[in-house]
Amino acid sequence: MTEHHPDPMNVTNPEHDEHHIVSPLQYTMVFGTLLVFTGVTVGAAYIDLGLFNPVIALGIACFKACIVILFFMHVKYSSRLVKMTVGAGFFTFLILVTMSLTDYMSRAWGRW
Amino acid sequence: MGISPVLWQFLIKWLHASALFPAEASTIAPYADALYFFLLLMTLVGTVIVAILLVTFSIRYRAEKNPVATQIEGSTLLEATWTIIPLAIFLVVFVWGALLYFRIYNPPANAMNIYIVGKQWMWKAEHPGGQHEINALHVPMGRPVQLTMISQDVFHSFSIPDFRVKREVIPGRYTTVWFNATTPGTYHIFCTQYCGTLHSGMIGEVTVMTPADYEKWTQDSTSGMSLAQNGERIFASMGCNACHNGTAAARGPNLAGVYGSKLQLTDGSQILVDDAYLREAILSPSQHVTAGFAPIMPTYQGQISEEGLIDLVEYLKNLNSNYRVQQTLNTSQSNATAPDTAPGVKP
Amino acid sequence: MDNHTIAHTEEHHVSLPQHRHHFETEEQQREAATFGMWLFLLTEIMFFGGLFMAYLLYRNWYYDAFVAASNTLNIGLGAVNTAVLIGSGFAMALAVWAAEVRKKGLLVIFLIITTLLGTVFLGVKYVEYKEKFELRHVPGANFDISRFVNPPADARDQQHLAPDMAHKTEIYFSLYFAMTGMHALHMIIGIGLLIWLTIRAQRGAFSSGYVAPIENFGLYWHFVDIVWLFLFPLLYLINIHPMH
Amino acid sequence: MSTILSLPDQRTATLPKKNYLNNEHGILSWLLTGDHKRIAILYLISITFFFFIGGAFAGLIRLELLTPQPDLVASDTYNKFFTMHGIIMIFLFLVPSVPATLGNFLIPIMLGARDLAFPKINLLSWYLYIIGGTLTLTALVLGGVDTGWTFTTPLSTHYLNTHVVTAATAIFIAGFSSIFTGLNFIVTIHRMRAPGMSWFRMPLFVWANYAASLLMVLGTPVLAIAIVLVALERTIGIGIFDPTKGGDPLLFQHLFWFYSHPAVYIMILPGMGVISEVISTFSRKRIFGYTAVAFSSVAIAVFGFFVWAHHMFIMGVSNYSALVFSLLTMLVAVPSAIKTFNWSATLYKGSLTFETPMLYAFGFIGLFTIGGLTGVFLGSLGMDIHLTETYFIVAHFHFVMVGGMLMAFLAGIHFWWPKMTGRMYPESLSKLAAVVTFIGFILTFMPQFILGYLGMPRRYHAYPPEFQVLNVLSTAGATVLGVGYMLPMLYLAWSLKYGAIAGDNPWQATGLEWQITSPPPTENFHEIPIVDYEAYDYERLEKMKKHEVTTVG
Repeated sequence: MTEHHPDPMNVTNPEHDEHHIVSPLQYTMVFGTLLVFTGVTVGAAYIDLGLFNPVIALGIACFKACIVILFFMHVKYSSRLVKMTVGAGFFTFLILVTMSLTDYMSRAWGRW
Repeated sequence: MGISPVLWQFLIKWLHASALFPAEASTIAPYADALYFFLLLMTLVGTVIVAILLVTFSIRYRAEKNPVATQIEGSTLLEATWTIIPLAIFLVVFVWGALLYFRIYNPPANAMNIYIVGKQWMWKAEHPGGQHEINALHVPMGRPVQLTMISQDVFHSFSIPDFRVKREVIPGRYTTVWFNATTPGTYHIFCTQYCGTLHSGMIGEVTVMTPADYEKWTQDSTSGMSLAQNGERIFASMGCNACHNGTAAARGPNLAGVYGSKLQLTDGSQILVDDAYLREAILSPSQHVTAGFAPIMPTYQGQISEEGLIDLVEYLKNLNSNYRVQQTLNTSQSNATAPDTAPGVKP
Repeated sequence: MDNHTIAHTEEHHVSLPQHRHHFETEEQQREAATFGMWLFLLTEIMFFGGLFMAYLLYRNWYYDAFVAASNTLNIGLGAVNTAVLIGSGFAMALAVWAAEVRKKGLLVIFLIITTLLGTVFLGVKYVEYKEKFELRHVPGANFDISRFVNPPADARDQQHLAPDMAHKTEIYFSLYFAMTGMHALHMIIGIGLLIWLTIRAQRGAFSSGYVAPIENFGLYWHFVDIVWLFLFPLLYLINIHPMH
Repeated sequence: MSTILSLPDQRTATLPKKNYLNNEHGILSWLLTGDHKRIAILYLISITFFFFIGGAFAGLIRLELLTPQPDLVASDTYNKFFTMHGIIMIFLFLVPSVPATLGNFLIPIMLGARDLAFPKINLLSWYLYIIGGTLTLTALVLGGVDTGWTFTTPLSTHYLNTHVVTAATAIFIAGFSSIFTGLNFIVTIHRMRAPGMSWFRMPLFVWANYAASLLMVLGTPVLAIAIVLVALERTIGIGIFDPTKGGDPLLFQHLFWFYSHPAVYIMILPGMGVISEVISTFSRKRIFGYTAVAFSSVAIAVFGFFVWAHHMFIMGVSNYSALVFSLLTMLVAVPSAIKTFNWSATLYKGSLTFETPMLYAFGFIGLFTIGGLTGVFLGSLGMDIHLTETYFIVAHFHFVMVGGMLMAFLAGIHFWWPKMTGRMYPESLSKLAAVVTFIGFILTFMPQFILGYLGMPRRYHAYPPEFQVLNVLSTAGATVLGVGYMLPMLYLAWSLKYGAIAGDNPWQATGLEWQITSPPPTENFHEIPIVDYEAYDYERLEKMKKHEVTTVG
């Protein structure tokens, strides 16, 4: 990937992004990994790991989501702006979850 | 002037009757008012500063006196000052407010408890001694009074402005607030959370009485049955004593003296048994199973009214021995096994 | 206005092959379209985010009910469905590639495959929903908890739930129908768009270098795929009791 | 009183032959337009229409509260009044007002672009707004909805049989209109600025709308899902918020206020943008601390997402989370203070003139300072216990929304009216309207602060007799305020036909929009300008006026 040197004068496309085409081979590899990990997540669910079951399930789901975002959705090859947008989206979702949990988790505190 | 004396007199009386500041009728009121006046001062100072800046600059630098403006980029020092100073003031206000909040929403241990049930468009007060009031509340002066409140339907909010206290009354969970009334008299009760058509009709009167008057009031307005006695009746009629009779072989945990203790649950967590826990355990028992017992208790969701639950909770709070439980159990069993008297034979 | 495109709420494309008058360069228009599409996907992330927040809360509050209810779901169907949707995503990615390398024939084929796999997914969902309606596991007046209080012999989960916890399974099914229903609704809208895009691709609208609509729809389709990638483990795989 | 208003010689001045208003004719050229300026005008008309409906309900509420007894209308009719007042004013007036009218019209021009990034989606946003508005009016005509604009569950889901689902769909659709406006602005600001216009050469109006757009895009969907879940719970019994089924009504509050607090920043930030432009123009000076004001806009947007539970302090959230949210609320108050002081400091060593926009701007600064500081009352936990859900809160948010946002909207309308229509409005009458509005506002909402501390609850149809004097004062103020808002309607409409020809730059301002003709041509710029100068460069403007360089447009 050519080294992008953001040039402020060219506002419309500061990173001189040339339109990178992802080859079908890469797509098939991603497709394969996604199927494999679906199998893994189902398999892992059958093993009783107590507290770690949801952690692993979510971990695998996040990993699969990242692959789809980076390769299928071309975010790996698009401008920093798009990458920041994706980050902002998930960051705001995390705010909603964590700040609401500060209420729900601390309700039992301070009783005694 | 053409205003007739009658109208003039009405205006005078009307203006005099108009309130401008609520009475300070509880121990917390002066503290709340102190914070209020500090905040008022802050607002006044802030507004005056901005007003002075606006007016002086407008006069000093109006176009006639200063036809050419000199461009100023800005000054980080000034930016820093009017970032840090407001932040400092706001943090002081934050700490002061937080202290007041924790005082109002953490009742003292020796507080006398009154249950409030909010229902669409009326307040029901349940005194442990058996007094039941609608849209009214009689409280003694000089004693901390804790209100344990719950709603039967929608969100309400119990507010006594003259005591500076307010707490949302929500369905499905007890919320508490406390106050210590200082001056006798009657004060407004408002429902401040919109709850439907007669939201503005859901008002009442708090009557603060001297301890002597309060004693007299409790005597002549009791319903004869204290909440705990009512609770005992429900405890028996619902068949709770069949399992919770305190004997060794009982299928339910022994409830005598359980209130206030720290209970070990089957999932290993420890929990303090308070009003809220007792109510939750009755309504959704499978989530509150005491260690060493099977989750066989049926749910009473929808079968006992909020008042019934309050009576049961009050009963369990005062249950120290299982003697009466076993007695009522024996009599009810003996009644069941006794043969019917043959018709025509007078008992 | 010389073109008569129907601006669709999901789709952000402009039909004129050459760039629109207000964009300086062709590159700027493509970049703006992708960035705009991602901003729209942001709103979708927050939209489903609210549902996931509700799921997170109630899973902690009523874990046993969630386990019992989740074990009534058919994991096989769920896994197959996930594979179908990943396949559909894969086909869509290839469609985007075909459009970029201007191969109209391949583009149309891949779009048709994506549509077919999408409809297969909805078909499987229909089967699962029908089973819920038969078992009366649909939240509402006649929600039936008897299956959880004393599970039938062939049930995978022999855990007897206390009646009050059994009632809480209605919360699980409320969330199940809210999340998978909202996801299915997005699939239906997606398939509607796919059919429309396939028709226009057949007419050669996207094989002359102008690929923004296909790319943007690809982003939308992959997003819907990602939502399912999270829904499947969270709804189907809660503490599975192996078949015995 | 000197003025910087310089109109061309009226005998010879004429409106430009070809501009965005007359280059196409017929109703379809308006209803199917892609031109951001025409969509802004469409929005302006529809927003004014809904503003006067919402204002009518406000008048009815104030009329009822003249007397302590519930004697004007039945209780549930009164509840429908304040619900409709809330829904129409917030979702159909305050959220879209400055962004959809002034923002739509000016942002492309200020950036040196020919149009927004997605013109068709911009038109779609207006249609969604109109569908949302008509659905709200259908709910009103069918019998109204009395849940309050907050749709508190379980009241809205199980205890009311009014048209909640219709109103919910209306807000859901109007929410998308706001999302698409925000989306359009973000893409345009990021990707369509004129060459050379770096982020710190953009006018502060654009910064403010950028921050508001972030909130629109990220916040509105959470309200959408909360509203959808309420509608589902009413229709098919999905019991997520139903306490009897084990649902948690507080979860609805979390989801609702997660949007509704950033929503108040969506409403105020564009107004702040307008005030930065007006203060700078009428003091002939660059805004003091440009970067501080720009960053405080973005800081408000970012912090805006962390503070929503200060609406729920007494609703039973845990004491510790109340601490967290109260602390963060104090932090979010600081950028507003920074902005207010920067505006005041801009006047220092300026050359001030007091045309109508400047009067509205001064009104804004005064009222917004009081409004903002009373917000700190409600942010501090102990005070919130006594003050929440009383008329103190009503006064606080009216000070910020009506005293702040509406004053800024009127300042913006009066400032850019010559640019949008090419016509000037009568100066003296508009100054009178500004002063009448200011006085009417103080008389209406100052007594409500006192009523609030007395504990008079919100949304009350009847109240104890001792509150009557303050309520009568407030109603009197409301009538003056009504007159104050009616006046601009009259003389602005009058100016369309009889107003003086404004010329390209009546206020001699520095923005790109003042370098093209007014009303501007459809394509804004014949060729895209190169912006190699700072934002508020009045010296460059003087130099240009000396050489009489022909304007860029």
